[in-house]
Amino acid sequence: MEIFMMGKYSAHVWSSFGITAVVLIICVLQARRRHRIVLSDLRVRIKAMESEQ
Amino acid sequence: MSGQDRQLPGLMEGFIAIVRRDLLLAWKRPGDVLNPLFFFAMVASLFPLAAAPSPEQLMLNGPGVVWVAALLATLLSLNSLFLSDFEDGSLDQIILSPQPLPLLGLGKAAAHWLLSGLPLVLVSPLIAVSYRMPADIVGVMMLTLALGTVSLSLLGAIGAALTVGLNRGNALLSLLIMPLAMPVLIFGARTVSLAATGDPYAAGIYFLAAYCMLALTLAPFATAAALKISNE
Amino acid sequence: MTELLSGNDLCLLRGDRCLFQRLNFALNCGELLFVEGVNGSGKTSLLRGIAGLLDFESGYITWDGQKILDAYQGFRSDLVWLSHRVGFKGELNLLENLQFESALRSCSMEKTAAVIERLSLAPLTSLPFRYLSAGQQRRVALARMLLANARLWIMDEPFTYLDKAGQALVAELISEHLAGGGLCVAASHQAVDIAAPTQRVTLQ
Amino acid sequence: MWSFLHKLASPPHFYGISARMIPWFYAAGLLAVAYGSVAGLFYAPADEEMNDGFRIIYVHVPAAFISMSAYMVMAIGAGIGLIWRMKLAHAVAAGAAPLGAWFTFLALITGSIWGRPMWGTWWEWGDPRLTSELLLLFLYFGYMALRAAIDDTAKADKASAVLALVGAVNIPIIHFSVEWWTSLHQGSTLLKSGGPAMHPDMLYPLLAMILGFALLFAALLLARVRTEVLHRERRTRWVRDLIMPAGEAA
Repeated sequence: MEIFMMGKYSAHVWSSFGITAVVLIICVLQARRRHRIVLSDLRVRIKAMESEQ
Repeated sequence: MSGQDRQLPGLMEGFIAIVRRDLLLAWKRPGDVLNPLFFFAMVASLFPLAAAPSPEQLMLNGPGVVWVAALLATLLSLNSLFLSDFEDGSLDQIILSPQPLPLLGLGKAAAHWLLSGLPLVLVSPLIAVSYRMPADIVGVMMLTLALGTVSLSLLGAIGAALTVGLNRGNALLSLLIMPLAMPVLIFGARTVSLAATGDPYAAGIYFLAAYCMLALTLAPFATAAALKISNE
Repeated sequence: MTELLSGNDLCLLRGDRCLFQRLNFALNCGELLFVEGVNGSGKTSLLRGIAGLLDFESGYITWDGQKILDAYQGFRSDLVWLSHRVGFKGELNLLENLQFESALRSCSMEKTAAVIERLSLAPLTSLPFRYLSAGQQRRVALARMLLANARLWIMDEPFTYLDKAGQALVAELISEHLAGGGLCVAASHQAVDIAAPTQRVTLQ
Repeated sequence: MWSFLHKLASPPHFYGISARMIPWFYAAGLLAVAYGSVAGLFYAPADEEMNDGFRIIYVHVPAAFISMSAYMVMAIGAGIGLIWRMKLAHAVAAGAAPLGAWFTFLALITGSIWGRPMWGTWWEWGDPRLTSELLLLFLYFGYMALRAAIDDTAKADKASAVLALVGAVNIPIIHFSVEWWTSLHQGSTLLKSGGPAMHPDMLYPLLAMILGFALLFAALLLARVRTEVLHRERRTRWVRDLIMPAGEAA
């Protein structure tokens, strides 16, 4: 286990890496979610346009 | 009605006309000029009342407070720079005139400086005296404020042009322009406090002058582009 | 003989709606382009596009054979624009406003007295502009058109706020302008007859 | 090569091509980050001053690098969009902004964690890099606020493009003025940020991490740009066919 102990700054090192991972994951999820929202809005809009004609 | 023989007005004619018109408008409605000045004086007097600093603290922090107050007062008066022209349709006429739009944008920024920047510089000695600043420091402060407010007017004109058509523009204008105005604020305030502690401060003045020249050459083109986009 | 003003398959969108597409027109000296359609059908947007205030989704406008985006300076010196908003400052009086106009574009200021007389604005010259009635303000905008030596008049709803006499005056001014070799692009939801070769564009 | 770029520039092709490129970017990025992290955390020699604490630079420096290059991507996209009126370029600028903001935020957090042991506080105005990162974050917020304030997409693109270009001109100036300011304040607390003076074993993981971050940024950017393109092309036929394949007609 000793290898994981980063000396007295282990909290700092692991928190930084942890925050980085969290931010990257948030970016990925955010991009996916936004894409899904735009797709569903488009589907609704095109259906509305289709039924209108 | 042949189109060729007519004589187009010169460039300076257009520039002077727009500055003269804005000064005339401000003359007829003095509120627009005085409000930022009162705001500047009030913000500058808030600090001593709120922080109740000792005399040296006041003298040391004075320049920073005066500069922040000047920046806020300028931002306050920038919101309505193009607003009245946008609402009564003169912006259409200005954009569709043969005069180059960047030059007219520069004219508007120059008029704004004359109406808000210059008065700030003239009023600032009163604030400096109330902060017990020695006379030579007041001179340095007025010089940095003069150069700084020109850059702020030019940068602010871009922000005003970008946000003129938006109904929630005023907070947005400050959010856009403040990061861009940071170098001017940093150099302005630091130069005065350097002068206050007797260190050499020429570098800051040179930088402010250089930034002023950069803004003078580039900002009008950005203002013109922003005006065309907002006025679509 | 190339035409002076032409629009080539113009297309414009507003939000999700397509206002018009593949719209063409060609205008020559002495001709009137009349754009009609109900309110909100995109008349104003088309006129703003022709004047160059607005970018079309696709298509382009040419003046004197050149795209207006390339020869912008020359085009604007031949153009004068009248829109819903009159474009004068409320605090300034008539003369101060027209003085400012003459610094923006080439105006024959010596004709000022005659124009003011013709548009019956004589008593109003010293009043601040905002004290004038809507009809009078429209007449001052017409004064700008008459004073500017511009071959192309672009007028959005020229007949609003005007009484019968005012509307007749506008029609007369347009015909005179066209007779003198000028061009005019006018948009209105009211039908109007002007004695001049007219092309019509109808927008839904 | 030119035909590929030309094809990439047309939205429908871009939409298809980018879908295939994104997984590769993700894979390569994760690989590089994995190597960089493992090598950086466990195999790189400890730093004399902060011994293991310095390993935070393997996250802080790449994040700061991406935050700056994201703004450059935004400014280039804005410039191309304004000059050649290309919707795709505006879409790239629109996609890059939030990502840049996230990476700037990341650089700020890791920077303050890294500086904590040395300064005793979480924030040190004297440090030039952290202060200019903070101003960069404000620039991003300003850009995104302007974009959000304008409803019409085309108008928002052009207006924010002007702001991005003005911002890009100002970034070096902001950086210089903060450097000048902090050199007056006190020059001693400069965080040693690596560079050639570093021991090779320290340097390679850092380069790998920067490459990894860049690849991940590219993947995330492409994903966002695809959404922006889809939104901007919502009226076109190819989007309609994409959304509603013939069989599923309304």
